[in-house]
Amino acid sequence: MKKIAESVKQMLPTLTPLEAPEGMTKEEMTEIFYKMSLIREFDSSVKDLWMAGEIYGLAHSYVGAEAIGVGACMNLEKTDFISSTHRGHGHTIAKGGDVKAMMAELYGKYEGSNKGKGGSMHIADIGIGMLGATGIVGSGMPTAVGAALTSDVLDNGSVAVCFHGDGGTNQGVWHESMNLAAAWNLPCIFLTENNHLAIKTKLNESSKETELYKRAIGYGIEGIAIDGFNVFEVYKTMKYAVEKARNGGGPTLVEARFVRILGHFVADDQKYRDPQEEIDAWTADPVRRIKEYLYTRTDMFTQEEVDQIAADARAKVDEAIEYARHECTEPPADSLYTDIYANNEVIL
Amino acid sequence: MKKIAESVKQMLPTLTPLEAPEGMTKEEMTEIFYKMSLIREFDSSVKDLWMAGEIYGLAHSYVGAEAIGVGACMNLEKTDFISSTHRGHGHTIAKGGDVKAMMAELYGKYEGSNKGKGGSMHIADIGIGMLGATGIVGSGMPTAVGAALTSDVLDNGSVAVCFHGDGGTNQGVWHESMNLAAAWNLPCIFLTENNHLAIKTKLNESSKETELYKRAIGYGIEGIAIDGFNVFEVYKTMKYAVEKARNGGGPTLVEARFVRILGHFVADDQKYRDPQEEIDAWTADPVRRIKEYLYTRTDMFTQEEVDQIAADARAKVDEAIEYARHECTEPPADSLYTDIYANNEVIL
Amino acid sequence: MAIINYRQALNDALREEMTEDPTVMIMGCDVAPGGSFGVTLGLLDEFGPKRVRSTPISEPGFTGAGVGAAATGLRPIVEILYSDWITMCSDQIVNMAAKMRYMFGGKVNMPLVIRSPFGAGGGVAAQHSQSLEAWFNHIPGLKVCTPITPYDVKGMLKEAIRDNNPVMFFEHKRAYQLKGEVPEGDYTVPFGKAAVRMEGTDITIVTYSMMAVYAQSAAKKLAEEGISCEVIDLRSLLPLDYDTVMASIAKTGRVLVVHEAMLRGGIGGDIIAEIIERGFDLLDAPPARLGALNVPLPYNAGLESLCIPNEATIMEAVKKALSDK
Amino acid sequence: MAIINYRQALNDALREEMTEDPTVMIMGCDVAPGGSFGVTLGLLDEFGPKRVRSTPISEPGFTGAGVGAAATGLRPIVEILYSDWITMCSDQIVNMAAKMRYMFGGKVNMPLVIRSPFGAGGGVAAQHSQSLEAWFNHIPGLKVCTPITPYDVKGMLKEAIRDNNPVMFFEHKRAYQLKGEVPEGDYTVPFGKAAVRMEGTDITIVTYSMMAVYAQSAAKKLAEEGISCEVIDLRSLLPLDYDTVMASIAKTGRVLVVHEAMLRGGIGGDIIAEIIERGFDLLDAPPARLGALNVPLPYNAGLESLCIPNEATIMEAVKKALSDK
Ligand SMILES: Cc1ncc(C[n+]2csc(CCOP(=O)(O)OP(=O)(O)O)c2C)c(N)n1
Ligand SMILES: Cc1ncc(C[n+]2csc(CCOP(=O)(O)OP(=O)(O)O)c2C)c(N)n1
Ligand SMILES: [Mg+2]
Ligand SMILES: [Mg+2]
Repeated sequence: MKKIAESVKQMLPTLTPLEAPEGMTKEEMTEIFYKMSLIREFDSSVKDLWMAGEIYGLAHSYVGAEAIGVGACMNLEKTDFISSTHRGHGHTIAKGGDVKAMMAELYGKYEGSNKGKGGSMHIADIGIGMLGATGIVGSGMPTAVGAALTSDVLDNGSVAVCFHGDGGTNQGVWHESMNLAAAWNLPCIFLTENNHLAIKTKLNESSKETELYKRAIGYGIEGIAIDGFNVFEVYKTMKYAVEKARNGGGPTLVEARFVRILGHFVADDQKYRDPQEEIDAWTADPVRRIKEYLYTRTDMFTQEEVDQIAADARAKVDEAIEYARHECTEPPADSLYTDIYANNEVIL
Repeated sequence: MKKIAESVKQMLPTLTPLEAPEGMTKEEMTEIFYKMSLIREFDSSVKDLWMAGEIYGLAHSYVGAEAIGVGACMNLEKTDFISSTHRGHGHTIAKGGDVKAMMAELYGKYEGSNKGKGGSMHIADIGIGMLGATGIVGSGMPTAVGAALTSDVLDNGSVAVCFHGDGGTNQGVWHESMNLAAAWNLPCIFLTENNHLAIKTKLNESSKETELYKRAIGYGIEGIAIDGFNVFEVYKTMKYAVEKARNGGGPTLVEARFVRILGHFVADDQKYRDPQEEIDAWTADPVRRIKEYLYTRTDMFTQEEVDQIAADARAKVDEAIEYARHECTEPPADSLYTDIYANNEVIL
Repeated sequence: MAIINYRQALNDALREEMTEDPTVMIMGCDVAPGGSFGVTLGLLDEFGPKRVRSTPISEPGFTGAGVGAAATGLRPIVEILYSDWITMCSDQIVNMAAKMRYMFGGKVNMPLVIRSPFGAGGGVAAQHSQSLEAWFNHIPGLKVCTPITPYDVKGMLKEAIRDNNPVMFFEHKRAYQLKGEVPEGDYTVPFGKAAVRMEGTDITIVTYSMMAVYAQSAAKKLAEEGISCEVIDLRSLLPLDYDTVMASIAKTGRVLVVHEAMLRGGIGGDIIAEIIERGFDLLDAPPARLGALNVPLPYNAGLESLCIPNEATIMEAVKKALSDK
Repeated sequence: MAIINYRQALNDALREEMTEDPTVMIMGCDVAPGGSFGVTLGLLDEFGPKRVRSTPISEPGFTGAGVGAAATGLRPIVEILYSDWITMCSDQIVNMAAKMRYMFGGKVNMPLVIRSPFGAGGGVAAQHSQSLEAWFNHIPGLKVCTPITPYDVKGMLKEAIRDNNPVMFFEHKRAYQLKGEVPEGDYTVPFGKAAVRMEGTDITIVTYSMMAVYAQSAAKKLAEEGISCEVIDLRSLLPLDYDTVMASIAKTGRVLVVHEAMLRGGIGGDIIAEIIERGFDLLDAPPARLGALNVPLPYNAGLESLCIPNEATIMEAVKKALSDK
């Protein structure tokens, strides 16, 4: 296995070795690696396509965070919910989203998941419980609390996961969401994607206490810090938190620590950052970590098999690009006024 | 000394015996007791006057919280700032406000501290660093942070105290204010007046963790819980926190615990509450506690002296009522458009 | 028909809808023990603590929870105790509730009701007196209504609860004691249908909420002076029933728009501009408007009363609008 | 005179004011390294971390800190990165900054500037494209401005910083590269004085911000067709220079109000109602308005472009307003 840079180890004292959960099947591992690869390929392409001018607006990449979205969502049913951030592609894919519809959306096409009306920052798939990306930091947090409230009122057993960044934890609604979910003992898990940056602002510039899981104490709930580059650790921790929530144990705050590898948005050149940081961070690449693990540390996979899974993911994304480019259509002008109100009621 | 009811002791495990700080002078003790009595008399009268229809709008009484406002503000200079809540009379008096101007304000008079434009919920006295009551829970919190920011930028050595209720700690701006002050190491002290109620909602209904001082952990600052019925304890704790802030030590969260004795607002009949709670709470009456302490536990005061101080406070309030009733005038109609903009610029 | 008050009508609407539909729930500060205005009295006992929830003081948080709940199968009703404080949670209303359906390509439902008392009076001063409905009329995706009779408030709250769109439901805080006839049994009052409260021929007064009450008493007095006013209570502002407004103007040739919100930036300007676009030629005189003075509401009772339109100032404005006749 | 761009003009204004007055400071997300639009580049080095502060992502908190700082002796400038998000901190702006002086009987100062990029374009969709200036025009106690030339943006930002009232300072997010002449040395551009950008005789176009740019190009094309437009750039919306507007209408007899904000609830209605009140008799035709469609802004570039007024739709609206001539 490649070695993780010392500087990353210092930044992330939570870094832990990969170790598959006991009894995890080959299928499950395949799904994990496939989805992580799909996110990696999807968002790598999105960056290129944006630079090439095929995709526009603001797009934020989930590259580097794949272990978190996938490790978390592997524990969720289709009837469970997640709320998202400005970085929603990875969450959508992890929750089972269709990359063709997603790519079509980024191309602004009518066949897109949002009919071309949302784009990257609002990518959504309500049918599978993905409650939508939002471009306003914090705004999606109470959405998850609301989904958990629905579960509580209807007693339908579903749980909600609130994805958010470290920067997002400074929003007032984060506090209100945490407190509300705790006070009402709702089945809501708060998952902080702590990449130690909010655009150009470092975590320790915006928060005196950078061990964010400690904030859980103030709400009387459990807080856990984990290695966000380690998909199995995310999986295990979230399995615990999800089961707890499903069994009436209320919310948990999980702080998944990692390092932002790429820029804040797809065209960010990160000039404000020490270039070595990015180079070092790649050594902890979560996709490479799981990939190498599968064929070196389990006896379930050959290297060829693993390469094939990665290739399948790549092919899937290529197919999605082809689809978006050539098989989809521009939204008709008269779709402008639909979807504002239910049943396409139009109020001029 | 009268005995404090067992039920109150159970509600308030922080209840501590009164003990004057070493070296506190008779003048200081006199000021403490006088100001506490002034608040008590002022707000007792406000209730009566409201019921009699002389004062209107919404008014909230500080009765029962006197030890907190006075114990805190005794540590402040005129150049220090406080931000307030909907319960601002006590804060204003504690900071040195003029009860005549205050009473005139409640009567809506032009001679009032706010020219009759603010009333109880907006009572203010910027000249002595009282940054105004606000009727919106939470809205005044960042005001204190801003005052501390001014101190930091101008390096003028002043500190700011942010008064707020237990209910108020669930507002998003509370979290943002705490985090901001901590991240920027501002000279701002957060003082939670924890009376365990927010209108009719009990603290444990709106927060799972009711030990509110623990929330400080999440911001990397010190949190301290104290007996809010004990003026000396408030004084000593705030002295520590104020000195720390003035010396560059940043914010502290002080949770002063007590029990709301009267209703939420002056006409609240508290039918939703066990009447015994109010009766029991009176046994811990902070004004009586300090009063009895002064003539039984120090050898500085005779009972007559103490009674005289209380009588002076009463007389001062009576004078204020007379003033408001008979010596003040209604605001002229043309004052309607003044004070909207600086220099009485009018934009129609 | 029973005579009940506005508060009771609201309470009945909530009770009936909660009885009919187990996905309806309500939350807000102190709503479990009945709410600060008593609108939710008794609901806790009947429907239990899961569906009748007092919230922490966290307006953005619980409004946002309402958004999330509405997106996932509930029909939440969120109470914001004074409409001035909607400023705290307007991100959730404007950027989430109103836009989610559109941003997500029509694939989410948003049956959310925001109930909020508005209007001035009683010396509660600048932070407890505002009427900010114009803000929300500016936001596509929302519906906005302001019913003022017990009949309307009951029927329209039911309509709002059953609507699959986010509805801003503004109750007038001085109206809770207003009495009126309310039929037994289920009925709804649709959005976008104004009520002609009084028929007249000289001028059309377009108004809503408490000003509709004042406009009627002004109109009665004006009738004694021989001036015949048609009083239109809009009831819902978004959608707004321009058909009824224009039909009336076709008859009267003159119009006065009255609202309690401050004049500048109130919806009066918008309504006048729309009237002009739809029927400039119908007008025999410049369309006029009356609103609150552009002043933060003062505490002093005398000053306060100068700010808000009342029977007398409405009569004056009508006469001015007719002065060239 | 030097030719500089809008961004540089803003940067210069900040630098000059911070140099002159040690109580001026600026804060907002990422402003220390220069801000997302580069407006604050270089200020950190020059004025240090106490006066140039990147904030946590806490819009209500840091806006409120601005309020408190303004009340206690600073002249803070708060940046809200996209004006759509002012919905998060509007309580602090509307209920605190705007009302404090009045509620406190005139005894507090509020020299606070809220800088916020607004306007649509570039596929940033429904939560990054709104123009909500009408909300703030509704609130007494605030000033609201929308300068669009480098000259104006520099002079007006200086004016805003020196003003003792809270000022909503809306920058157009597609204007940062716009170039124009800016003199050396100190100058300010006052609030409440509109600029007549082009003189004309057939119709008055009242507009502001980016639409003032489009209106001028539309007017140039219309001139080729023999239609003479007077283009008024309001620059400040509160106060609003009705003297200049009415003087122009006295000459042209017709008016078209154009804004990028959505039509319903935009300030167009308000302006038209005010024009009618001030000079109905000056009008030879119904006053007209043009704004964005009442739609949450879609991502798709084609749909997006249908929503916002542009040169072509302005020309069309002018012709329609002149159609009876
Ligand atoms: C309310 C709000 N303020 C500011 C922004 C601008 N912004 C977009 S993403 C971002 C950083 C978010 O940081 P974090 O939550 O840590 O997520 P990350 O980008 O690191 O994944 C900021 C400040 C925003 N979108 N919304
Ligand atoms: C934003 C907002 N929400 C709700 C209210 C209504 N309200 C006024 S005081 C109050 C309770 C405040 O409780 P707490 O902060 O504990 O202060 P206390 O009254 O107990 O002193 C509430 C809910 C308000 N004024 N502002
Ligand atoms: Mg981050
Ligand atoms: Mg309390």
